[in-house]
Amino acid sequence: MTDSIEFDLIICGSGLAGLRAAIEAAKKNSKIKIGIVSKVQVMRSHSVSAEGGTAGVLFEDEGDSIESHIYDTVKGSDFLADQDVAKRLCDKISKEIRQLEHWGMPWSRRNDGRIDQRNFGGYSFPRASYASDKVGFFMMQTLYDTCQKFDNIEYLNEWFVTSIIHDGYKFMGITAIEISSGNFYQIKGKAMIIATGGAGRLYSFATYALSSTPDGLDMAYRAGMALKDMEFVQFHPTGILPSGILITEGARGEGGYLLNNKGERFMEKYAAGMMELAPRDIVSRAIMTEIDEGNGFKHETGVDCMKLDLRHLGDEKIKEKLGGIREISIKFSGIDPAKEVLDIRPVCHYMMGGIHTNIDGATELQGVWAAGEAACNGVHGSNRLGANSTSECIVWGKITGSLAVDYIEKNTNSNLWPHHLVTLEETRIYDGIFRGKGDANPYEIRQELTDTMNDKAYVYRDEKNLVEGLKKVRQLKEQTWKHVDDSAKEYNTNFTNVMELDSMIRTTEIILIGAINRKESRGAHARTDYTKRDDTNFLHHTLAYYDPKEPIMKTHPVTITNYQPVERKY
Amino acid sequence: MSKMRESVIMKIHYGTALAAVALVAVHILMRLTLNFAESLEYENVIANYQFIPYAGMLEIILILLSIHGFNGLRVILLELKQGKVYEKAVSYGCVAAMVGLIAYGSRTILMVNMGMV
Amino acid sequence: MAQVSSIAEEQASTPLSPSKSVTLRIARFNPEHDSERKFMEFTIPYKKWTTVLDIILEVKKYFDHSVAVRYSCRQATCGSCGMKINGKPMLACFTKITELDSDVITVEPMNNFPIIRDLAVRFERLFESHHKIKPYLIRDDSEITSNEKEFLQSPKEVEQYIQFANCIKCGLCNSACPTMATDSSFVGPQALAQAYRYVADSRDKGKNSRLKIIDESHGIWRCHFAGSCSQVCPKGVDPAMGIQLLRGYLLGFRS
Amino acid sequence: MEHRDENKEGIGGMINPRRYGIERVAYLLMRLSGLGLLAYFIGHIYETSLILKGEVGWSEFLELTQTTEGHVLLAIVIAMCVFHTVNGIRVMLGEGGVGVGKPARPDYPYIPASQNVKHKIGIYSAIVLAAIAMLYGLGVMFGE
Ligand SMILES: Cc1cc2nc3c(=O)[nH]c(=O)nc-3n(C[C@H](O)[C@H](O)[C@H](O)COP(=O)(O)OP(=O)(O)OC[C@H]3O[C@@H](n4cnc5c(N)ncnc54)[C@H](O)[C@@H]3O)c2cc1C
Ligand code: HEM
Ligand code: SF4
Ligand code: F3S
Ligand code: FES
Repeated sequence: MTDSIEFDLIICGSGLAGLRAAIEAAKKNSKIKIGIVSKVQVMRSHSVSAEGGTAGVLFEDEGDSIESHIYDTVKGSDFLADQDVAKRLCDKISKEIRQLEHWGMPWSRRNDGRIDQRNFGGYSFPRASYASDKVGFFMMQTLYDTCQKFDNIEYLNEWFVTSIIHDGYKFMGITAIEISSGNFYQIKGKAMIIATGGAGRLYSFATYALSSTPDGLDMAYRAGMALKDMEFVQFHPTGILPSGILITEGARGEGGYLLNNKGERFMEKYAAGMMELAPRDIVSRAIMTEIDEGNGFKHETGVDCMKLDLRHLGDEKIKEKLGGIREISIKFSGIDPAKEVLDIRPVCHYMMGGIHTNIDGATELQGVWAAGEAACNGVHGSNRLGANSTSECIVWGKITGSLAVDYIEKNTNSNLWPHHLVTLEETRIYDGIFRGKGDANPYEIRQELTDTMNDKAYVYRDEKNLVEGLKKVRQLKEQTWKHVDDSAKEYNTNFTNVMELDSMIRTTEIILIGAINRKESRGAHARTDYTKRDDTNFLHHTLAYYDPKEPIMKTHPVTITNYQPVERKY
Repeated sequence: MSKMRESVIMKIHYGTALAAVALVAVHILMRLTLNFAESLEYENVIANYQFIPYAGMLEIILILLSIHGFNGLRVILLELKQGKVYEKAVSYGCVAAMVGLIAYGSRTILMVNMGMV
Repeated sequence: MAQVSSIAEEQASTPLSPSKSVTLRIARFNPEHDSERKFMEFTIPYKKWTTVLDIILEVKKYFDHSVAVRYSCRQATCGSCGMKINGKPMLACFTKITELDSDVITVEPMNNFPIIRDLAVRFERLFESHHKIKPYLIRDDSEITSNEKEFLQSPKEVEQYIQFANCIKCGLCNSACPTMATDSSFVGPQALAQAYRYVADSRDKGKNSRLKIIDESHGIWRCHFAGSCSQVCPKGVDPAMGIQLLRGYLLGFRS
Repeated sequence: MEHRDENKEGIGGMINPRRYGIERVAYLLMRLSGLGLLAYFIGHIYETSLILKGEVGWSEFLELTQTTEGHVLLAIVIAMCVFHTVNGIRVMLGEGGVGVGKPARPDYPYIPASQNVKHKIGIYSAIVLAAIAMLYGLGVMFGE
């Protein structure tokens, strides 16, 4: 018999979204048992890497307005955002930023003691609250520490969730492996919040933590939920070479320049109004266009790049507001940004797509919510504005935490536990993967897969490359990589790595098919063979449903309330 | 002692150390006022002991350093190994040794002082 | 298109420029099966930016999939990859081969943490100690009401605690501390520094309750200002400073 | 709870003075000198009690201490005493939060303010003073 554990609320993922949800649920009802299940230890989640800021209107008395935040978000999304959802984000986040402050968040302050805000790309007002350039780290710390106030939260650190168990229409539980012991468990629960974050490690050049793989997306997908808008992958303009670690947009928010090999601030050609602070899709495209036109540089690794100049900000300002990236660039690239320019290049940074949810974060399966980067409630459309993601995690973490408690209070789990599904899952992972056989090295397959994504589905895309990419992915899929050479049970990350690869292959297929189908250029999805946005044929979300052979693709309407799509100029 | 707050114990530890600095200085200087060997001659030593303020000082040094030294030992032992029984034993053991040493030293001071040699 | 040159952040198999090699010795030990620790040796090429984590993962990918090691962010913010590198606790992702100045790199699990397997260790005790010192603002009005503004705090006041808030819970300090080497009950520099982080926050009102928690026989007094914690801390937290300032309250030097 | 091997570094790790700079040497010397002084102190209380045996007993004991070994031992005690006292005052100040630096935004490369020159000077002067006192003591004892 499989070992069994029971919670009322299961939160999968311990990033910003998961922790915020846990706090809300624990606060709302101290009687329910909450389990945070995460494949990394709580404070190791990818969210700690977020650097630049959290967007929210704090200075209405000084001219900012929520209306403006909503419009910037919608315009930034290239009008694919659901506008009611964007409104919800902008309405709720200001209070949340102050709530974090009340819990101990060390926001950077103005001299008058109020929370300071900085410029960020695509906003018409300096609207990103920040804490030096470690905003995600400090937010995570604040949430983790606040979680310590509650006795009804339990942490299953380093538990790898493998599947969602349901009876066809209602959530019942999950299956998971405790990595330290290697034991397989069924965890029963009344409700679940999926907060498994983004999957940027589908690309070999990415700002993401090495643990950011699409396991969460894939488990929802396999359980019958749709993945939405997966073709929209954000490339951040400034990933530092050679590591791909992020140089925050805050660096440009504080006044940094982008330079080409003629020494020009080339953004003038592409977005004269906002220059370096145009939204990320536009800046990344501009960089790649410049490189294609021969205006780029070659990094010593042989890779094309562009330069980011922060020297004029001065040593003191860099230390005060950009201490983290100063550390990163000195350590990993040997460059002090106060003295030299940095080599940067667009880098995989965010997935606009995710598990299809409604405005409340509810998925199509009763009892399951999704929040944070794993979810796609439509708030970011085809291009997320910087600093809007941590905001999203907080807002929907709170909303889903609260709704899940309401649901738990009203519902009792009376249905019979579907043992056969657990057995099926056990067979899938132990017979299909753990005890599998083959010659292909799964790590080499992963490398090839992520290199393929880098090559074929980067900033600029076209039919030929995307189709080739898909072909390659399917070739890789057929190879015999489904085996685990490490036979021990304890801390077997070889096992989890192969399971990650399994979900990566399925997810890349969805991204590529979505990208092939979307014959237009919108936001982060820029096609050289269809360079214009096409609102007549493509003003809709993409949905992908699971089928063992190939994803079933559907579309979903965009909610438009106040703002009709217009041409996007910055 | 095991029921005392750790901060109280450690304040005593520091306090005894500070007080001892001054008194030990006097004690050693006394050895050096005469020449060193002379100061240790039997008559001189006896005379010292029978000089009440000096004997009093010796007694105080004895108490201070016993407290300080055995508490120091207790600290080291507590850090070396843990466990309820062991820690109790260390605490009471150190108090006992401390009391023992003070008693033994006081006996010398008292008897010499009262001329019982 | 010029953009196709892929970048081998997850390490390409063909190096672009001729590079030097280093011998990596990895401690292997699975307490459930093995009776003693063994070392495995690998020779790995490296470049000037290659980190110790890079070469360990290189081994995991191409030579021996079963190496057990914890990692995530690879940029020194998640605190996963603490281990003993050439005898001292360090973050593998924050230590470049070139900095070590040695042809042989020996990696072992951090001391003072129970070993799960190979380089991966258990953190339960560190998390529990952190929990114990009440690491959150203590005051009655910390839940916000509808239109309330933030608690004001000047940049100077932020400076009083921000350095301690940089702790990534990597545990290197606990691994270096001499008291931790023998005392399984000591709260440890990580938690003590966090106690100070909250005490020093102008918004906090929980000083007395926190001081009470750490004032016990395996509390703050078991720190002897050896300073090793601060020397190994990768984030400039300087726990030794925080601990002594905190003790200043208990000794009456500060109020 | 089941017993788990904590992989503690143990006494060897605690006393190893080679890895973490002079501060760790001071830590070790402080412990050793404390224990040494305690041992001497106990011995000292015992030896002085011999005076109760009258002049003969006292002189026998005095003769014992007048040997070379006795002198060297005493010299070491002097050194321990001076080091322990001077370093003890430094440690007491440090542990009360004096001279350990001010909290400030850390800038990479991080240099811990608590490991500062003031304390290093304190440690070195404790060692130097201990050495001087020891030499002086040896001079006095062997000089006769
Ligand atoms: C370098 C970088 C900088 C960024 N900077 C900013 C910024 O300045 N402002 C901003 O707004 N946004 C920023 N973002 C985006 C933002 O950080 C992320 O979108 C956000 O942190 C995602 O949080 P999350 O809670 O959704 O998920 P994550 O923090 O990614 O957490 C995912 C969690 O899911 C768990 N998990 C995953 N799979 C499994 C499984 N199979 N079983 C169990 N658990 C699992 C993981 O362990 C982890 O705990 C940045 C992103 C990057 C990459
Ligand atoms: C007279 C001057 C003295 C001063 C200023 C002094 C000061 C100190 C201080 C501050 C400590 C604490 C160290 C720490 O926290 O790490 C200490 C520890 C100790 N002292 Fe003393 N002391 C003195 C004399 C003595 C004497 C004479 C003895 C022996 C009887 C002694 C025995 C010890 C012991 C055993 C320790 C514990 C060692 C440790 O924990 O490191 N001390 N002393
Ligand atoms: S104080 Fe420094 S060494 Fe200790 S856990 Fe925190 S970051 Fe790591
Ligand atoms: S190393 Fe340990 S002894 Fe104190 S100063 Fe740091 S906690
Ligand atoms: S991998 Fe995150 S700190 Fe090293």
